[in-house]
Amino acid sequence: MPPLDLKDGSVEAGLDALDTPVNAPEGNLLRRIAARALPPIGAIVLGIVIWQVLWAAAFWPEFKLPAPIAVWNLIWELISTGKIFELFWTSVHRAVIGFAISLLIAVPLGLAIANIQVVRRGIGPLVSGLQSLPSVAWVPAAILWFGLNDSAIYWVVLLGAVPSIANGLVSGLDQVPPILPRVGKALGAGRIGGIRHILLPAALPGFLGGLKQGWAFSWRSLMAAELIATSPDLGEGLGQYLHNGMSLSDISMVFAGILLIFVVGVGIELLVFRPLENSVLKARGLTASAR
Amino acid sequence: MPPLDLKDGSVEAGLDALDTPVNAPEGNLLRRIAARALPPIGAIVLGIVIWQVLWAAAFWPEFKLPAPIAVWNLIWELISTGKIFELFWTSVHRAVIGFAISLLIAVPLGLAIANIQVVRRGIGPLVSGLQSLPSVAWVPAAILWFGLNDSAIYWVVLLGAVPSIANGLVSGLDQVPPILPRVGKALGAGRIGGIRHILLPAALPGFLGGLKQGWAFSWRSLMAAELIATSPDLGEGLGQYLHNGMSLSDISMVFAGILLIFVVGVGIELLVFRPLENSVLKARGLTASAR
Amino acid sequence: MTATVEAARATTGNAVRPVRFHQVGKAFGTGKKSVVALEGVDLAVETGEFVCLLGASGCGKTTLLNLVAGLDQPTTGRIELGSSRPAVVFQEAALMPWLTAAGNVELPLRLAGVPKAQRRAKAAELLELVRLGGLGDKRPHELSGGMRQRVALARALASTTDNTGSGAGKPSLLLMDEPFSALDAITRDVLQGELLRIWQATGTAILFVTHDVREAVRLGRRVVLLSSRPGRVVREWEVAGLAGAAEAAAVEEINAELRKVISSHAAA
Amino acid sequence: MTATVEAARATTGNAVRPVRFHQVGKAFGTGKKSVVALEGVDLAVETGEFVCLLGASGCGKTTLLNLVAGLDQPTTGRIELGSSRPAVVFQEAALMPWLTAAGNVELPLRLAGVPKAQRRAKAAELLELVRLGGLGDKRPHELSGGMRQRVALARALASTTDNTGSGAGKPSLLLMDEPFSALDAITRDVLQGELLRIWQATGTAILFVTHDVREAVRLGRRVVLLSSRPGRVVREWEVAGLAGAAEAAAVEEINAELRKVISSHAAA
Amino acid sequence: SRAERDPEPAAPGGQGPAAELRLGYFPNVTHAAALVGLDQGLFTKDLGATKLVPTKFNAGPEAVGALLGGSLDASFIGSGPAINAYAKSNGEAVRLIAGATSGGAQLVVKPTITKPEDLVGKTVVTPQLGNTQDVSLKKWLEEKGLAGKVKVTNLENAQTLDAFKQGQVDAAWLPEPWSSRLVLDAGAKVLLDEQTLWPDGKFPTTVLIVRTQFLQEHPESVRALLSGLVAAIDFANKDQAQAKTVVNKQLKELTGKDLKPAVIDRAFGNIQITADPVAATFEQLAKDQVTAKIAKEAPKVSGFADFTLLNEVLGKAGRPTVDAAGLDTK
Ligand SMILES: Nc1ncnc2c1ncn2[C@@H]1O[C@H](COP(=O)(O)OP(=O)(O)OP(=O)(O)O)[C@@H](O)[C@H]1O
Ligand SMILES: Nc1ncnc2c1ncn2[C@@H]1O[C@H](COP(=O)(O)OP(=O)(O)OP(=O)(O)O)[C@@H](O)[C@H]1O
Ligand SMILES: [Mg+2]
Ligand SMILES: [Mg+2]
Repeated sequence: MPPLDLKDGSVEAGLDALDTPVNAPEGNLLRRIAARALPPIGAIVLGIVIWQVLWAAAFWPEFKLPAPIAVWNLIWELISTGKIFELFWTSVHRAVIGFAISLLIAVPLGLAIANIQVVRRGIGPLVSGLQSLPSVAWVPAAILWFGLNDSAIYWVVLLGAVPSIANGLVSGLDQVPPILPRVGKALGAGRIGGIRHILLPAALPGFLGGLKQGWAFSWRSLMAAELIATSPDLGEGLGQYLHNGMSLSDISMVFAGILLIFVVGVGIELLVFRPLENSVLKARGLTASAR
Repeated sequence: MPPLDLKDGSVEAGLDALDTPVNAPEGNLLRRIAARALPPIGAIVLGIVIWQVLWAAAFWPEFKLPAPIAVWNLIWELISTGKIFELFWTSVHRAVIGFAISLLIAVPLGLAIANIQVVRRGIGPLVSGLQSLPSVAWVPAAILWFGLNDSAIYWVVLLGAVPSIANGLVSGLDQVPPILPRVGKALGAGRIGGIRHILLPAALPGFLGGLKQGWAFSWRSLMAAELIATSPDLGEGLGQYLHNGMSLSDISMVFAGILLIFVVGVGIELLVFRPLENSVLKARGLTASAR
Repeated sequence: MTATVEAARATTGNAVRPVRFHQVGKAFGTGKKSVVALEGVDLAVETGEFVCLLGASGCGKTTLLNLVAGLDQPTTGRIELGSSRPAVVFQEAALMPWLTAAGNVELPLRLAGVPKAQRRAKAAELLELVRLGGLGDKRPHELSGGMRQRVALARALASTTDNTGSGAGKPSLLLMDEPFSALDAITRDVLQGELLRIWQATGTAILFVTHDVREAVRLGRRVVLLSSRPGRVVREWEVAGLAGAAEAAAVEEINAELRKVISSHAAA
Repeated sequence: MTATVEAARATTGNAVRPVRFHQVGKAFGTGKKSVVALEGVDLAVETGEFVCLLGASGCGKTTLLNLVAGLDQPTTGRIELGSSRPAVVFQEAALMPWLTAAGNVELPLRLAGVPKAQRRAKAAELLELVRLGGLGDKRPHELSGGMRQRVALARALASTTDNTGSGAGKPSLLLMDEPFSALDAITRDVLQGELLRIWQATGTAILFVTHDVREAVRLGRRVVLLSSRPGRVVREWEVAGLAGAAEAAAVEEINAELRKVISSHAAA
Repeated sequence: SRAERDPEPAAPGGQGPAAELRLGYFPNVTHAAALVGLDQGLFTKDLGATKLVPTKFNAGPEAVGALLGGSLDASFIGSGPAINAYAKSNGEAVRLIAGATSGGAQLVVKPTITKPEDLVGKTVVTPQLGNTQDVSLKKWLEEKGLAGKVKVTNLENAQTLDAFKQGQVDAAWLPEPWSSRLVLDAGAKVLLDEQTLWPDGKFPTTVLIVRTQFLQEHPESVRALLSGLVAAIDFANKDQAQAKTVVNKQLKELTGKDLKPAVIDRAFGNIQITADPVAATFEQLAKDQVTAKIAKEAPKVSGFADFTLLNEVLGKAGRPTVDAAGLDTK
């Protein structure tokens, strides 16, 4: 951590002054937001500049590397026609619902695997095996079993996200210092109380990492599931948009699709996981700044 | 943990007897292996039985749920023609190489993100954004940029695995109790020594979870990348086999492909990650049995 | 298997003893590398008794407490537990890092289903008792070592108050593993006084591990000395009500015995 | 900003002091919720001096040691560090859970690039010194609380031996935060003796935090008393070479002063 | 602004035979000429020292990517992706040098649907956005005034079959052998054969395109490839039964599964294996993309074709040459 941002003040100024250290005003929200937002924006701008330079140098033909402006035009068209909202909404709401259902299934599953030896040995490896199955593998079966509708999509998302979240939880639970559940037991925690009040909160920092990976899995599975079919009934999501670009061999459209998916990924990270992580780590004195 | 498996022995039998407790012979390797292997095998057998029953009940038409025996015939054909070795070898060696390269890139990246505030803020969200991009999104670009060869495949695998491994490492590092790096500093660890001797080993249990997820990502990305094309240069992998089943609308073949991929997933888990995890957790007294 | 724990009422004669060890042994690990921590331990704590456990570092005191608390199973012998669930002060503070100091103290009450307002009040009161009034909203990592130990003490005291439900009617038991080791002399004095007051007021039995012979003699009614490797009960002293010169003499005697036990082990 | 640490040789007069505090203050947090742990602390440790630090629980002793070790930065004032990197015994054992006891003791030697055979020998020797000979291959979770503390002690002693490289020629400094708190009286006696022997043999300066006034008087040449909230130096005593009645009187006097400091804080 | 960089100047007159020729194809009945040529070793016969590297693809866009990325020299491909490849590279990267298959696409429907108007409110499937069938269907709907009243869904052929069996799909505009499979395996009826929409019933289904640079550098190798193609087409047309067996054998080898005899019979009956890419239709195909609302303006296809070598080969074999219909000039 950089040394506290103190104003110069002579120590002789009086001891009272020290009781509440003369710090940079905390309320300077603008500055703090800037400190958060600037680095990623800087990185993105840098990326775009490199892209533009590479393109301008005509290092590759245009059909290999599209012009940034061409991609921007596509995105702008989506924005100005309002279509971008449909794309975002379709994909994000599906991903959120799929993730939420996955969570409901994965948490009990992870708890069972981590805490019950037979389940760990019997089901544990199978869950990892499931996790290694690509989402597209499930597409034919999903269509056969569920038909061409949202159920098929959720099925694919679930099979991607559940094993990942469950594994993340198991890994988080495995790292809980054994003294904590022992203390819990000594304090009178039963099976359920111990899980609810000791194991789950203790595993939270590790579990958060697993959740992030689980989200990535469910989002990526969704993108794969959205490739199943483009149909008016299903609505058009980002996955379809990307797929259309690929079908038309339109590299600008592919780039626009990638960028939009990327933006959602970064957005979810910045708006959901980053604050969650920060607050969890800070409450436990695990911030990197403590190092 | 179940109580230690002691033979009945009267305490009066002599104090010497207690110095080395009369335990179930440790050397009974067979039994221990059985204890490990039986539960997953049992689970699999159970799964197959359910499948057979569902199929026999003709609950669904055959094109929705193939007969176990039909799937087994396909697999047997692959085994008897020796083709299964080509499939396994092509996919597994690619995945291992891709994973190894990812590791080499992801570890420094993760260390930088976890330890350097600017990098964390600037690059961290972008890495998470990258992680949320589906592998198929990179396929068109990979072919254009690298051509139809292993480089394109590795590129797709890298983009899947690197962000995941890096994020796993960051999450592992974030959970390291701050006292440990402090102790390291006090013991004279420099920047590099501290990373090598304190931070990395301390983050290992959490990082292992990340590695597992990273492996899943790289394997799944590989399956997506293998759909691109088959040529004598590229060889045929499991992903291609699965795709053939899908494009023939042959559900038995799809199931056989899924099963083979699943077997690899379970195998890697049982042969690589499970022992690694067990030894790491055991050395630190973090085994579930300690609970 | 001879190692069993009977959680039922153990009525030897007609007294209900909070805990009684019958030739208890405990070994860690198996085969060549096994460590025998306890061997043939016979020990009983009477209802309302204050027993202090002394012994060299690593002799098995913590192991013994864990057995009583039911956190470990003996490898040989038998433990009769007549008390309701014992409250434990662990050697490490082992606070839950995601809870504030007050949250940690409230935890056992929460697990017992005590309503929120009552929990709050009780936690504040207990924090006051361990001289941490007003620090309830601090997180464990913001507390000093001694403060953490006191929070753990308050937490254990909170968990003793459960005398309803399954614990009803049974004698209660408090297990304390060097609870005052990280405290300065004055705070320690105060808390020793408080502990004695609580002990007298509630009639709970206490099994108290300490390294400080003086503390053991001052607090305990009985002092039990464990040997090392393996831990066995070597000798016991009744020290109830000793004062002045008698107390000093007892301290002297126990110290000498302790020295003997430890040096004999070092020689072996 | 007035808070700086000068790692260069601090030559006040012509003596090289291992460490010197100039009106050092340390606050945690900012704004309303900030806690002032130390305030206006002036303190110097002379080369080869043995200074004991006393104070109530939570008064800022650990914070002070952290400042000396360079693990925290003061918010006000200035610290002159004349010694090579100080060796530290932390209040918690804080052993690396993935290393064996011997591995933990070897760690500072490994970080300093000592060859393997030498490292091994040194670690074995130090483990013998803290009476843990033969337990080098145990993992931290297999050790008792006191054993862990002793491993941490051995580790710190291993890290003092680095008197080459950048530390050459500078006085050395050992910081110890209640290193003996979890030890039984006898082991403690032995280790106190060893510590004094090492101190005399190597001429290293020692800053030693303890709660045991008797221990402070026995070991220290100077005893420094800190007040609580905020921590300030209240008084110092020269206690070198005291024995018998004089020692007892000093203990008595310091105890009384400590009591006064703590109760005045409690009243405030 | 972008730096000007000339496309690599091609050595006039070429650089002799290439070291290798990487040829893309799909394991599909419409690629029968490719399958026969590979199986019978017809392509390698004239290639001499040039090594043939056959590369199997699963979908057109990937093959286009490989061509544009320079890791493929020639490929059998559907006409839609072929036009896209030409258009997206601003008319630079690829040339159309021959046809392979014509015809073989049908609109198959549930038996309850008997006339186009019955499709209102129903789901009709095409294989992929912007592919030949997709464009055809959308244009047809536009002409029938049904656009917007029918749900057009893009779905992979295999899944269309399953979905049709399940009754989730009411109709599909599919290439062979899928239209046959729907008819024979799932009880679909043919509502419309695309042949009826084109003059002479001819429209390109599969064509052969080559990288422009490869064509300029190694005309000998391309010529050899074309003579192999002509031989393969002869083979297939001379002995259909043999051709079916060969194709089915290749399918089995490439994908692990062969087609039912009835399916392959019906599929072969609907396609014509011919070297004529029906160049005259390309202008129309490009315009149809606009009608079908796939593109905003019709991709430029002038200059796409280069039949010099093909006609040379055909002439030598004593077959009628093909007409470029103006497609060979910019
Ligand atoms: N989990 C374990 N695995 C292996 N050995 C253990 C384990 N726990 C304790 N031991 C061993 O058992 C013995 C007794 O340990 P215990 O913690 O009970 O000692 P103690 O009397 O509490 O010591 P201290 O006063 O130092 O805390 C020690 O030799 C220790 O090494
Ligand atoms: N990281 C922190 N954040 C906030 N407050 C802290 C932090 N570390 C210490 N403090 C506060 O600083 C004060 C001094 O703590 P310190 O650990 O130095 O006490 P100590 O003298 O070592 O006490 P003990 O004898 O109990 O170990 C305490 O009031 C504590 O709450
Ligand atoms: Mg202990
Ligand atoms: Mg302290």
